[in-house]
Formats: sequence, C-alpha cells, structure tokens
Amino acid sequence: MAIVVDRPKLKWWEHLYLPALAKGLRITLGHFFKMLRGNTKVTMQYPEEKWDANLPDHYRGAPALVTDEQERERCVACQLCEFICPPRAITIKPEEIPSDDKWAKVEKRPKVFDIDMIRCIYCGFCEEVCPEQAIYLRKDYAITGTSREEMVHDKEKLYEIGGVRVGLVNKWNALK
Amino acid sequence: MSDEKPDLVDVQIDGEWHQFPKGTRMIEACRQASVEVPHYCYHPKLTSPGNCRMCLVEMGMPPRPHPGEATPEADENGHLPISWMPRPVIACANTVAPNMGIRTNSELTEDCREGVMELLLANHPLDCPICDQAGECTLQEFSVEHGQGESHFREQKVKKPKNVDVGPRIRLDDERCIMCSRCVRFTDEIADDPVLGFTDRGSHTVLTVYPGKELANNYSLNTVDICPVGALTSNDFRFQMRVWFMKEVKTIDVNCATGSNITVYQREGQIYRITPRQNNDVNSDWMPDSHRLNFHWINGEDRLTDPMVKEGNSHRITSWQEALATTADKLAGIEGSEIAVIASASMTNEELLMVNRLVKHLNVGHVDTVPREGENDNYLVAADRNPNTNGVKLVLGLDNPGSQLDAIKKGIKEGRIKALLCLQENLVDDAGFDGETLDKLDFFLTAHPIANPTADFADVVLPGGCWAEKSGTMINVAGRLQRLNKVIDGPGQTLEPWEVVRDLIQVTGGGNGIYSALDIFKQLTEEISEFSGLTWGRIGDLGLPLIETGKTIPLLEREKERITQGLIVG
Amino acid sequence: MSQIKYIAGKEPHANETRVIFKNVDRESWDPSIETYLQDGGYDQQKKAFQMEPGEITAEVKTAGLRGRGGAGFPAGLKWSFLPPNNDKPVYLICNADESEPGTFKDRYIIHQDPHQLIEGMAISCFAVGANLAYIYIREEFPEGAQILETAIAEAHRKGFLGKDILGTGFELEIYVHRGAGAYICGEETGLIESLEGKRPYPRIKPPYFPAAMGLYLCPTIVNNVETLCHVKHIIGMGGENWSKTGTPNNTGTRILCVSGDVEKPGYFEVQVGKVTLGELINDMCGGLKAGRKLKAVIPGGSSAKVLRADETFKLGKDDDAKEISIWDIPMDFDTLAACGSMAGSGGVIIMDDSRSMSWVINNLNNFYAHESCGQCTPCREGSLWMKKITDRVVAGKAAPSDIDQLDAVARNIDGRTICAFGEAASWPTESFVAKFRDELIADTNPELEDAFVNAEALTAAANLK
Amino acid sequence: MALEVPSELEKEIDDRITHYPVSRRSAVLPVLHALQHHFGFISEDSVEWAAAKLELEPIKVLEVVTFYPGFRQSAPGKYHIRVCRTLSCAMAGSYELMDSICKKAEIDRSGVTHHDPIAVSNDGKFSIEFAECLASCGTGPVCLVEDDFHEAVTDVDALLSQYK
Repeated sequence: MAIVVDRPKLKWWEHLYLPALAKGLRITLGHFFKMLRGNTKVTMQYPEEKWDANLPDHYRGAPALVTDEQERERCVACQLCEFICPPRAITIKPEEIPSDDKWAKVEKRPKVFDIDMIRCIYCGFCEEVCPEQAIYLRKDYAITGTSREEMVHDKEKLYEIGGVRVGLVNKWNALK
Repeated sequence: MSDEKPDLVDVQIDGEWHQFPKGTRMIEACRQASVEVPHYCYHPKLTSPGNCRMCLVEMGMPPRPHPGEATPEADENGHLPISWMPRPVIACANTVAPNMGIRTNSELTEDCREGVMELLLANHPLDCPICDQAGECTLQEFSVEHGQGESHFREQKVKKPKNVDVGPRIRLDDERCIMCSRCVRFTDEIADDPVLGFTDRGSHTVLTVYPGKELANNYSLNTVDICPVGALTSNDFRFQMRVWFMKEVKTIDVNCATGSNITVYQREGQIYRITPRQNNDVNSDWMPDSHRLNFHWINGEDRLTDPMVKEGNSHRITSWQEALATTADKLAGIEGSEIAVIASASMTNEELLMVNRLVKHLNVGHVDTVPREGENDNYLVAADRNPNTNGVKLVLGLDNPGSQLDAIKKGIKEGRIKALLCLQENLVDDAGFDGETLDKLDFFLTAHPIANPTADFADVVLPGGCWAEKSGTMINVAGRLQRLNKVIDGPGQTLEPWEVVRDLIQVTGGGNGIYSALDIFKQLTEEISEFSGLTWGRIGDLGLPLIETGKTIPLLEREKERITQGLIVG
Repeated sequence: MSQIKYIAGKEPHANETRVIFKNVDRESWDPSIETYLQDGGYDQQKKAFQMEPGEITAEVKTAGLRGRGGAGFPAGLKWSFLPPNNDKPVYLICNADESEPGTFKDRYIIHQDPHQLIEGMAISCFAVGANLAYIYIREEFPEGAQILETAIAEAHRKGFLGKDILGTGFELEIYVHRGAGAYICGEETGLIESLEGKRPYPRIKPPYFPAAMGLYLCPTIVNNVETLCHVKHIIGMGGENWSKTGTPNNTGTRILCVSGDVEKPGYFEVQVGKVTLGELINDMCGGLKAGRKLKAVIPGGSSAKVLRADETFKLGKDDDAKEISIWDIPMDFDTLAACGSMAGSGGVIIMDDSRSMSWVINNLNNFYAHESCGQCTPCREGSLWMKKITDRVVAGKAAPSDIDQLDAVARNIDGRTICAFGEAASWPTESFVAKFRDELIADTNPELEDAFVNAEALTAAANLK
Repeated sequence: MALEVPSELEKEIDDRITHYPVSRRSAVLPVLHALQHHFGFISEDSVEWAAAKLELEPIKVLEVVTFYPGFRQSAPGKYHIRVCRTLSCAMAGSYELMDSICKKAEIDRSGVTHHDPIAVSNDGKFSIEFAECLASCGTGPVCLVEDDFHEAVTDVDALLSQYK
C-alpha cells in the first residue's frame, strides 16, 4: 500500500528562500573559517589518493604473486590454488625450468599464471593453501579495466602487484 | 569348520574370523577381508623383498603348551585362543596359518607404521608442490593416515643426485627414492633388461642406471607406474597436469590385438596420460611404452574437425548435410558391384556391424579391411597391430582380412570399381594405394580422424572420431571381448564412426532406428550367436572370453609360471 | 696339557682351559699340516668318519654346543633343521667374517691353527652331508686367507679333503671366499647373498631359513669358526664328556676377547660361566689402568647392551633370587642375558672413568651407520640419524630433547628390521641412553632447545643457504 | 678402452671361478679382488671386464663394487693404509694415529667424504682411509698397510719407513 506523504505548507517568508540561503551560507562560512584554522576534514582525492594506509592488516584485496629476496619466483606451479579457488578464477600452466637457469634446481615454475579478476571473490583460499608462501592477497581493492581481457591478471601483472616477500620457505630450509 | 574344507584355514583379522586358502599371503588375506595394510615394496606381480617394513602387523598363533601344561581349548566355533607375538611381522611375505591372528589396528601395529613413516620421511625431500607424484603418492597418503604430522628430524638430509636422465622417457630423483626396489625388480624379472641397480650402501644407497646404459626398453614407463613415490617420473607427463584435476576413464588400448586394459586421464577434453589397468587375463599390470605414448596426435594439428567436399584441387569445409547429399548423388549412378568398401580392423564390433549393414544395403561388390602385421615382441605387443581383427572375422564375416585389397586395386585400375568408401583407414600409407589408382575412381569417400594423404584424393572427407571418442566392443588376440569407452568428445563436427556409417545408410535410402552404439550391440546379440545373452554391463571393465583363438599372450604365460613356482602372488 | 710350552710372555692364565686355543702361541708351533699331524691332528676326523652322520649330530646335541658367533643358538639343533627328505645338495659355510667390534678370536685360530678349523669343518660336513663347503673370511684377513688356502691344499694332499676321503667314499671340497669389508656379511643370510655374488642384503625369514633355503636355495648350514672347531673336540672327547666343561646349558669353553681400558687386554679361553667379569678384569687382564675406576663394560661385542659399573643385577626367580654386582657376573650366555645384555661373540670392551659415554656411543653409531646395508627402512634411515644426533651431542650442538629423540629412533629400529642388525644397531644406543642418560644430557646445550623449535633461527645459526 | 688383463691373471681368475661350480656369479668377489690386486683399484673397465667374464649385466657387478668399502673406485697411493677407527682402537688412539700418519706422510684428509673416503699423499706414495673394526681389538691401534697387519702402532716413523 502506498504511503502518502503530505507536502509541507510553506509560510510566506519561507517562500522567499532567503533565510534558507543565509542559513546555508552560515554553515559554509563556518566550514570555511574552520578550514582556515585547520579544524576540518577534507574529502580524499580518490582515485589519486587511496585508502591503503588505513586498511587493516587482514584486508583481503587482489591476490598477487611474490618473489623472494633473491628474486626467485616462489611459485612452483603446484596448482593447489587453482584447485582450491571456489570461482575457478586461476589458470596455471606449469613448465620445467631450463637446466641453465639459476634456479634450475627448483625444477618447476608457472609458464602461465592467470587470475581472472572478474571471477575472483577475494576469499583468500589461494593464500591459505599455498605451500610455498608465493601468493598473497594485497591491499589493492579497485581492480578496474575496460575489457574482459584487461581484467585477467597475467603473471607479469601479478608479480608487479606482489613485489618481494622475505622470509623462509620450508622447502629451501636444508633441515626440512 | 576347517574339517570340511581342508584347503582353507581360519584366520582372525582384527577380531573377526575369516577363511583363506592355504598359502595366501597375510597382506592378500587382509585385502580380501577389506582391511588395508599399507605397503611400498610389495607388489603382487613381483617378488617380495620385505624391505620397506611398512606392512608390519601384530601376529599371533595358538599357544604352544610346554610339556605338562594343558593344551589350549577351542571355543564353540572351533577357534583356538591366540597368543600374540611381541615382535611385529611383515604381512607381505608371510603366509596365513591355521588359527593365526592378525591385528592391523593394534597399538604395536600403529606404532610400527608411525615409526617407519617417520624414518621414510627423514631423508625424503618434502617437495610435494613440485613433485608430479603428489596426489597419487602413497608416501603422502600413508603419512596422512599413519604419520606423526610433525618432523623431529633436525639433521641435514642426505644429498643425492636429482633430475637424472635414466632413459629417453624417464627422469629419476634419487632424493625421493625410498629404495623399495620395485623398479629394479621389474626390470630384472619382467622386462628382462637389468640396467637398474643400487649402488653405495646404507642411507647413501642410490638407485642408478649403469653408466653409459639407458632404461630404454619398451616397458620402461611401467617403472614410473609402480614407483610408490615421485622418484621415477615420465618425461612425457612431467609437469603437464596435476593428477587431481584429471578424470579417469577405463578403456582399452587399440595399438595392437592384445587390447591392454588402460586408464585414460583427461581434463577438459585433453588427454594427458595413459596408464595400464590391471587385467590378469590380458596385460597383467603392464603396457608397452610405444602404445602408452601414442595419443598426442588426438589433440594434434592435423585432426579433421569438419566434413569436406572436393572442389577442383582443394577441399572445402561444409556441413554434414551437404557432404552426405553429395555422397548420395554420386553413389546414385553407380551399381553396387562397382562399389568397394574398405573398413578398418580398428573399428568396434558395433561399427563393423553397421559396415555390414551398409555393404548389404548397397549390395557392395568388394569388402575388405587393411591388415597390419608387425613383430610379436614376446611380451605384450601382438604381431597383429589391429585391435579388432577377430571382430572383423566374426562380425564383418571376412575370413581372411586383407586378401581382397589387391583385387580392389586391380578393379579400380581396370575401371570395374567406380566408387570406394574408405572407413577409418589410410589407404595410401598403410595399404599401398597410390594417387594414380585413386584418381581413377568416379567417387571416393574417406572417413578418418586425421587429414592423412589418402584424404587428398577423396571427393568427400568425413571426420570420424578416434578410439578415445567412441564406445563399443572389440575382440582381442586371445578371443576376449572387451569394452572400449569414450574418454572425450571429438573436436568440431566429428561424429563417432558408427554414426557416419548409419548416416551413409540413411542418405542412400536405407532406414534404421539406431540411436546409440548400445542399440547396435543389442542387434549383435540377436544376430551373432557368440554375442547372445551379453550386455555391455555384463562384459564389464575386464571383458569376457568370447571365442577360442588358440593364441596366448607371452608375458602372461610367464607370469602364470612364476605364480605356480610361488615366486609371486599374481 | 702340562707338557705344552707357550711362547714366553704369552702363557695362558691359570684360569684358562685351552681347548680351541691349545696351539695358539705354542712354542715351536707352526700352521703346517706336519706340525698338526704330529700333535694328533686329524685323528678326530678319522674317528668321526667311522661314525654314522646322525651319531655326530647326536654327539653335538649331547654336548649342548651353543654357537659362538653371537646368538648362542645350539649348533646341533641348527643342524637338525635340515629337511629330512632332502634331494638337493647341502652346503656348509664357515663364517669367518669376524667383524663384531671387540671380537678377535677367529684370527688367531685361522693364523695359527688352520687345520683345526679344517678338521672341524670336515667332520661337520660329514655330519650334515655337505660335499662343498666355503670359508667366508673377511677381506681384512689377507694373510689368514692365504694360510687357509695353503692348509686346504695340504689337507688335500694328505687325503683329508677331496674325493673318497679316508676310504669312506665321502667327497668334500672346501674353498676360501674372501669378503670385502662389510659387517653385514656376518649375518648368515647376508653372507649367503654375498657368496652368491649379490649385494649382501639379508634375506627375509621366513621363508629363507638357511637350513631349508640357503646358498643357491639349497639347505645350508652356517657356523662360526669357533663353533666348527669345537665339533672336532666334541668328537675327540665325546659329547657327554665335553659337556662337563663349562656350566649346564652353557657348556664347553669359549674365548673371551678383552679390549679397552685394562692393563693387559687379550684373549682368554675359559670354561663358560666359570669365570666372572671381575676375575676376567682384575686377575686375567691385570686390572684397570693405574688410578682408574671401572665405568662401563660391553660384555659381548659392540652390539651387546652396555653394563654400568655400579649396577646391580637380580638373577634367578622368587626364592632363589639374588642380587649381584657387575664384578660377580659369570660370563655365560644365560646370566648375561638375564643381566639385560648378551654373551654375543665374546668381545668384552672395558671402559674406565676417563671415557666420555657420548663419545663412545657416537663411535659405535658411526660404525653402525657405516655398516648398515640399507636394504630395509628402519635401519637404513635410523642408523644414520642416530649417528647424526650423537655427532651433535659430541660437538656440543645438541639440545637435551635430542637424547629422547635418539632413544626414540633406536626403538623405531629395534625389532622391525629384516635381520638382527637392527637390534645390533639400536641396542647400544638404547642401553647407553638408559644407563648414562644424565651424562649424555650433560653434554647437550639447553639453550639450543629454542633454536630447534624455531627452524628459521636454526637455519640462520647453522649458516645454511 | 678394453681392459688389458695379463694372461696369468686371467688364468688365476679362471681358476678362482672353478671354485663355484654352481654359479659363476658367486665368483664376483674373487674376480674383483684379483683385479683390484693387480690394478690397484676397480675401474669402470674392470667392472665391465668382470661382468663379461661372469656373464652378468654390468650393473650387477657395479652394485657389488660400490657396496663394499674393500673395493676402491679411484687409484690409491703406492701403499694403501687402512686405520681402524672403531671403539677399541679409537680408545687406544687410532684417531691420533691417523693424524700422525697424515702429518708424517703429508696427506690432506680435508676433502674426504662418504663417497670418497681415500686421501692420497702429495707424492702419491701413501693413501689412507679409516676402516671399521679390523678385528684385533686387543692390540689397538691397528692398521693395515696393503696386506700387512700392524698392531699397537705407536711409532709412525718406524711404520712408514718399512715402505719405500
């Protein structure tokens, strides 16, 4: 059932709108002087400015790949993230690391590592399941693009977002 | 109880009494009682060295009274009490004895398993994320079931050679090896190619291929199958796909008349791997590498995906309707006696029955298939490289497949044969036909999975599905009826060959109500006495003996011999 | 025996009863057959060859001869395990792979009295019906192998070996087979595999009991050098008479080899059980070194469990129970087993209070890690693991919890392997941890405990890349 | 490539093989001993020669060679010394003996590993390795120089001076 809202009946001075104008100007001037005194908050200049600094540590933004301090790709293409990913956003094609590569002893790396950000639901399962500590959810939250292709993050893009992550991975601990 | 069946012995497994034939190994008895005993080195087709110690179980026998002591009394079911032995025994090499007790869930057994697991993992590199075996690794599985969940190993692991090429198809990672010796025993006992061995000793023992030699025999990839860990991996499958993504389909190999039972692993329409599937009447647990690796062409570049008709010197992609209509047009003016059909012995019985229908419907004058003979390798590769020659004889009714080919060639050259329908065969490469002969034909149709040289001369080219894209039955060299199961869908507009033949019959005026290969099998059971009473379900995964051929599979014969000698369980 | 003169300074101790070692260190004695024959050599063979084979086995059984190789299994019983209706050839192998640390008796028999062994073997072969016998001698006895080959050739010439021996129609060939430095070849099935030209991986029992499926899968008897020598004397003295030496169920004489921290280490042939450990150390070996106190004794080769000097042992049951100190232990099979150790191969290793027990167990673990054949999992992985732990204990890089882990590893091996090497490797560790736990823990560093919990810190500490 | 085996050595080997009438394979150890005695160590060629002689696959011979520490796979010095390191000898000072022999004979053992246990002196005259129990525990420390047994070795100078 529709609810009928009655229009308020305006007084004559209210029809002039001048008092309202003055009231508005008073607020604006008040803010103006507050601003001059530095007592007011200013709107964030999004997207030039971002919220990153204010995000909590556990914030789940875009998943990304990381390298270790020796610039080794941490990912060994075990495909567990591809397996666990609920919306099947991840596609991995593994390849053998050539024997003349510095990291040949690792044997395996991703040849193709795509995350379809249209599908990604930011659940963080990939980070949780990764046995090599190679994939992390970073704080990027505004993933945009003008085509579907652009929304698929390839390996290069993922490393660009991810950066370097230091710390020991069990596999390369000689005692493990 | 045991008086009635003297060859059976009463054995108690985890508190329940069972009966087993005398001489049954404890591990097999447990398996028959649906109790899994974890193991690594034991393999029923190989001798038992008892070296992994994973199958240790608690065992007990009726107490042996000292002189003067009372003999133990049997309970109401005739079972004697069991006095448990303080030391565990291995289940893989010991046989059951009357009134024996086995405990696979006791504290001692669990303690042994936990201990052996810890020691197996002590020097094992925990590189499961890289290792191809992950997901089907018994070390992983038993470690979850029987392991401790955390490592107490604080030492440096023993370093051993990694990523070693032991043969053209196999890579070895010695750090992962748990020295179960299955591969060594396989190469010694089954493949008769002893190139593998252990060098050095103790914890430094290393699986090695003799320097300068290679593990290159045609059965080498079986070592990868039986390796319980990721020490031996297949170059072909290495890093291609994790096993948990793939779907498994049970089917049979079509590279020779043996018809080895196989499991095909596919993901999203692509086949990644083929492994042998146990069938003690066909291929035991093994298969030749040459057959196993012959699948990459299925996803290859030269697959035919659409029907084509010839225009001038080139072929044009078209629809099935147009291709079939063209065929009908061309065949309309040709007498049945002027038509020849060359079918294939790689077709299923169902497809061959359809070919038979086509032949009768068109009143075809000449029918044959293309024989492929090679050498019997004295293991599993039969001399006949066609998978269903026996089907050709039984269903298509050709007593001597291949004997008509020369007559057909001659007929074409002399103009007596004006149309040739080539079904799933490659006449140029495999049957000695040349372009000159084929060009003489008024009409030439070929249906085949790939764009082979024969197709160049065809007026109509039809994409027929390959073995992985169709279902049916075949009869192997020993006369065993086995099922071929569809693994993946054919690419593009590909149809299963039986559908192609059915459409040919329909378009040339014949009618029938067949909608599936199963329908054809029903007709087979009605028309051919050997098939009567059978269903696909009854044939099952392992097939049924159908006809007597008098032929045997050499590897199986040797295995039977070893079973009678008591060397293996089989 | 009084007329036998020994080389000055090497005379037997008064407590000794020299049977096997009668000719060891004897004045003007050499290993030639002439010398041996002048002393009544091969008389027992002649006597035995007049007997029925079954009679010989019966005599050996009557004598109660227990194997001198380590396990102390009755030799006569072992022989009677041969399948009764056997149509395969029977082999006899003399185990001269003396490799148990602390044992050095066989080398003297082989070097100084080879014909005694050959005679004992000939009699034993006759008893079990073996026409082909091998002496598996360790590679580290190159001279011994030559002496034996010379002796065999001599015996051949004199007709004690070869075809139609002593006119009985019995045929016997003995060959010397040299090992190549593997402790595991002392294990009888490992020895058989080695003799077959394979890696000496011990076989699983069942089904490969040597008496039924031994060398070339034929019935095979494997006996120690000392055991086979005793057979000659059993025939000479008669089983009944022989069994009067020693103590009941521990009959005969046996050679004790003493090494370590005593004034005069050496070999002593004594009646089994008639000499106590105290007499052995103090009287026969001249006591401990000046100013030193006894700390520990390994009484039967390195695999035997260690005995602590201040331990007391409860022997006997119920009313007969008595408590004895380490000094009063009679050196026989049953008592040492009751004391929680074993008589083993007769190698007694004495350690005084100057010895670090961590160092001792580390030395033994080094030995077992080196000698593990690597066939079955527990011993292959466990023996090296134990060595690595004690390596760290000795280096001061272990935490107290490592001692528990050491014990846990040993218990993971014990009783779970194909052959007895598993026990041999784990018993020393088990006993050292049980009896010298405080000392081992004192050699560890509690501060490292945290480091081990935090693997990252440990890796950094060890400077691992 | 092929190993040149003198005829008298081959004759000796053939004679040894007759000791094993049931199985030629049993003669692996004696054949290898004979080859090592002659050539100083077991080379790859020796393995193959022995395998051919015994009608075996070479891997079966290699398995045996690598199992036993008694077989060397690299050339030792002119005189090969084995020092016992097991308990009784170690208590009697075998580690010290090893050190003094190395010092005296100028042998650097720093590169010794499990896989390569032998160290050779700078002049190639002596090579040395630790051996497990040599079964003369009562007279430690003991060592074997070639086939000569030396007991209670205290005077290293006297020991080495016997070998020119």
